[in-house]
Amino acid sequence: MSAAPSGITLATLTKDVRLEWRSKDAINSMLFFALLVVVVFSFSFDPVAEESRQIAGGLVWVAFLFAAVVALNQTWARELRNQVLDAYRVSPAPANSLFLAKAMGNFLFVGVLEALMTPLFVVFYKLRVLGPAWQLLPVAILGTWAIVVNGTFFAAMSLRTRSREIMLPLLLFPITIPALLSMVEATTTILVGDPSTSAKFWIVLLATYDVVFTTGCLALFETVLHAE
Amino acid sequence: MKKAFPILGLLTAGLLSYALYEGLVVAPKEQTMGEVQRIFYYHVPSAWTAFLLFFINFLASVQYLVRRDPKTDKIANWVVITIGVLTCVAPYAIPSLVPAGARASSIATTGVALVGLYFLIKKFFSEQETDMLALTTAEVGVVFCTVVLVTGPLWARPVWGIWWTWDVRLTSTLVLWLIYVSYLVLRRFSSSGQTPVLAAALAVFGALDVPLVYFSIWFFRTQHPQPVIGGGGSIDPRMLHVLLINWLAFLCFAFLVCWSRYRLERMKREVEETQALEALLEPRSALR
Amino acid sequence: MTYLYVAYAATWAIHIAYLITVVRRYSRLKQEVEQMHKK
Amino acid sequence: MNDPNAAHTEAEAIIAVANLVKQFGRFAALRGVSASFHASRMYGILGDNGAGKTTLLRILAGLVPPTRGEVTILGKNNPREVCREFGYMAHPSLLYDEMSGMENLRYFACLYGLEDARCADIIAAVGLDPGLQRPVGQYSQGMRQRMSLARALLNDPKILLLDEPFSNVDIRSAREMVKLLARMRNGGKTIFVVTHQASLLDGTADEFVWMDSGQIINRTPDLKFMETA
Repeated sequence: MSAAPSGITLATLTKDVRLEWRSKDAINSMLFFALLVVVVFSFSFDPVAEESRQIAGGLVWVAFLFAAVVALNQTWARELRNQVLDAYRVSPAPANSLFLAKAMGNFLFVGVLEALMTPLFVVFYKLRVLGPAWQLLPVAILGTWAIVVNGTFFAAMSLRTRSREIMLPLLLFPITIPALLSMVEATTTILVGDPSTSAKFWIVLLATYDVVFTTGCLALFETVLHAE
Repeated sequence: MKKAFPILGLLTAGLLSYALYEGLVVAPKEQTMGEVQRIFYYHVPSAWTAFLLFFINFLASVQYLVRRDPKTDKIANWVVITIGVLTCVAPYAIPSLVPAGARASSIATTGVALVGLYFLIKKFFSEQETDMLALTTAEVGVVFCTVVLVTGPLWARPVWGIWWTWDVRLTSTLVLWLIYVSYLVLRRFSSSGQTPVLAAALAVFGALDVPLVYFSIWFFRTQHPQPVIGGGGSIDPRMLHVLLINWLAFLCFAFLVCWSRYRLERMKREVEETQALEALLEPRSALR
Repeated sequence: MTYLYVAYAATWAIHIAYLITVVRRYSRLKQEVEQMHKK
Repeated sequence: MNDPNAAHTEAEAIIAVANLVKQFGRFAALRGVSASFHASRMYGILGDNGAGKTTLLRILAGLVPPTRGEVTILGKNNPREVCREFGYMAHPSLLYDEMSGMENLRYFACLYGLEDARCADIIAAVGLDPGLQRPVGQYSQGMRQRMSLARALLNDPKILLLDEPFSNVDIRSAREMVKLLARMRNGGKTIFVVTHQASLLDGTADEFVWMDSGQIINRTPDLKFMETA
């Protein structure tokens, strides 16, 4: 009888978070990278307040996407260093527990990055939300999960390819286009606050995207993990 | 069997030239757009052929993943049958489900086509061959998709003065093209022996993504209306007739290209197989 | 008007280019098979 | 959990491999290996680099699918189904460098659903101090090998697959590890040791399996074969 899968997921997650907290090198470099992305974006786009509200949605999410990709590339770094993945693969622990733990770990990690980047964006672009601000929360959560769940899956997939770092964005970006479009459009609609349009459709689409791809990942991760 | 290929080749060439003649001369001139509207007879058939090829790729990839284990294979059979039955029954039982343009019968036929195609592939292709079929249809599909993405702007430019419009169909084709190019890139870069499994998983993901791409861009368009390629609504029956001829011609052409690419792939794998066997037999003196 | 012919020509240019790559891969494979038979 | 192999008498082979072939592209790592192995035996697997020792071990552990051939372990033909009974040790330590030995084992114990007390006993059994707080990354190579061995022994597996467990370990600790493995073998475990230091196992291992360029060329009870090779 192996431990309950959720127990394993929790143990793996706490292990990852503890290691992340202990070494902190990855998180610091990532935070600095996120800051750089925001500043570079702010230099290249410096619109008047009204215009910035139109394009801020796109800027914010593209910046988050790039920061997330760099973080996702590190997902399996620790497992590869001493081939610890083999120890996990030999054990009776289910593959999906590992996947969920890694995805949630990434979700927290990217969430922290976003939490840092958002205030900077608000400051640099003098943003004020005109529409229903509370809707931004579901958009952020569903959107980040959409990037992270596929990112973790494709990071595991690109372990088996030659040029690993470039492979992940190549696989991730085309598949994430509908989610990215939904996030950007929802955020822009909320920022602009035009009463005639509502972000509800986009939030529903994001939710469907998350459900479809989370099930897809859980169904196929075992095959990809053991595809040596 | 060997001589069937050149005969089919000639037939297809004849059909293609006939279709070209129909498209350029016989078909009536469109009032508003004039001659340039004839690009329609290459643009739309290429798109339909590309979607069909990607659909076959999806079915072949699902089969490759499913047939590895007899249990999941049986489950998949039943799932496909239920989907087929549903698409036949649902539009008649719940008329509201049928979207505006489509008729209930067309949904039913696609349902039957899905089930038929799935079991056709299952019968004719062994497990390893489905992987080859998936690669072939993906590659030829990308070629047809490139054609669509080239003829699209060439059509939009004279009619609306812009090279690219974020039209629902054109943009979906672009995203589809990106997904399947990343599929081909994964196949080339993957160094592990399990490349087919990874590629099949990505193909399934890509196919799951298609409806989401379509709906997201469709809603995006309703908020920012833009000119629509090929115009919606009904078209002149004579034009439809020419369109179908062209599509038939392109289907035959696609079939031939797929067939030759498939033979190339099979030959490549046979060569690799024999080289592997040779490596198996002669002792490895190199390492002494 | 020329866009029409450019579009048709482009279509066939793409198809023929792809067919050429297929044929080239095919001949390279043929040579490899010959070498193997000779060995 | 009924123990499927309780009925296995000592005579019956618990691992059987039939014309196993593994090819990485054109490189043939295994060229048709057929063998059977019995319970509570220690097998020394010897051979040059590239003889296919590691590949054979990874196939037995279920980490690598064979290109052709059959693997039957404890009555099942898919190693994944009996992975609870495996202990696997490889060249790399398979441990997290930033965590201490105890933390590593506690995490792996959770994967197998074992309590923490087990970890302390195992660490003591391999002759290390359970209370050591230093991260594994700062261990000496010998200590890291012992901790990796502890991880492999954690779930009290029936089958131990050890890939070069003594590499750059000092003689004294290597001998101790051999004694520990001997005790485990007498306790009923089947142990495979891939090594280049065959002399360490002389007199302890029941059988030596000689491999060369992907095939088993000989199986001898002792190291006599070495002189003639």
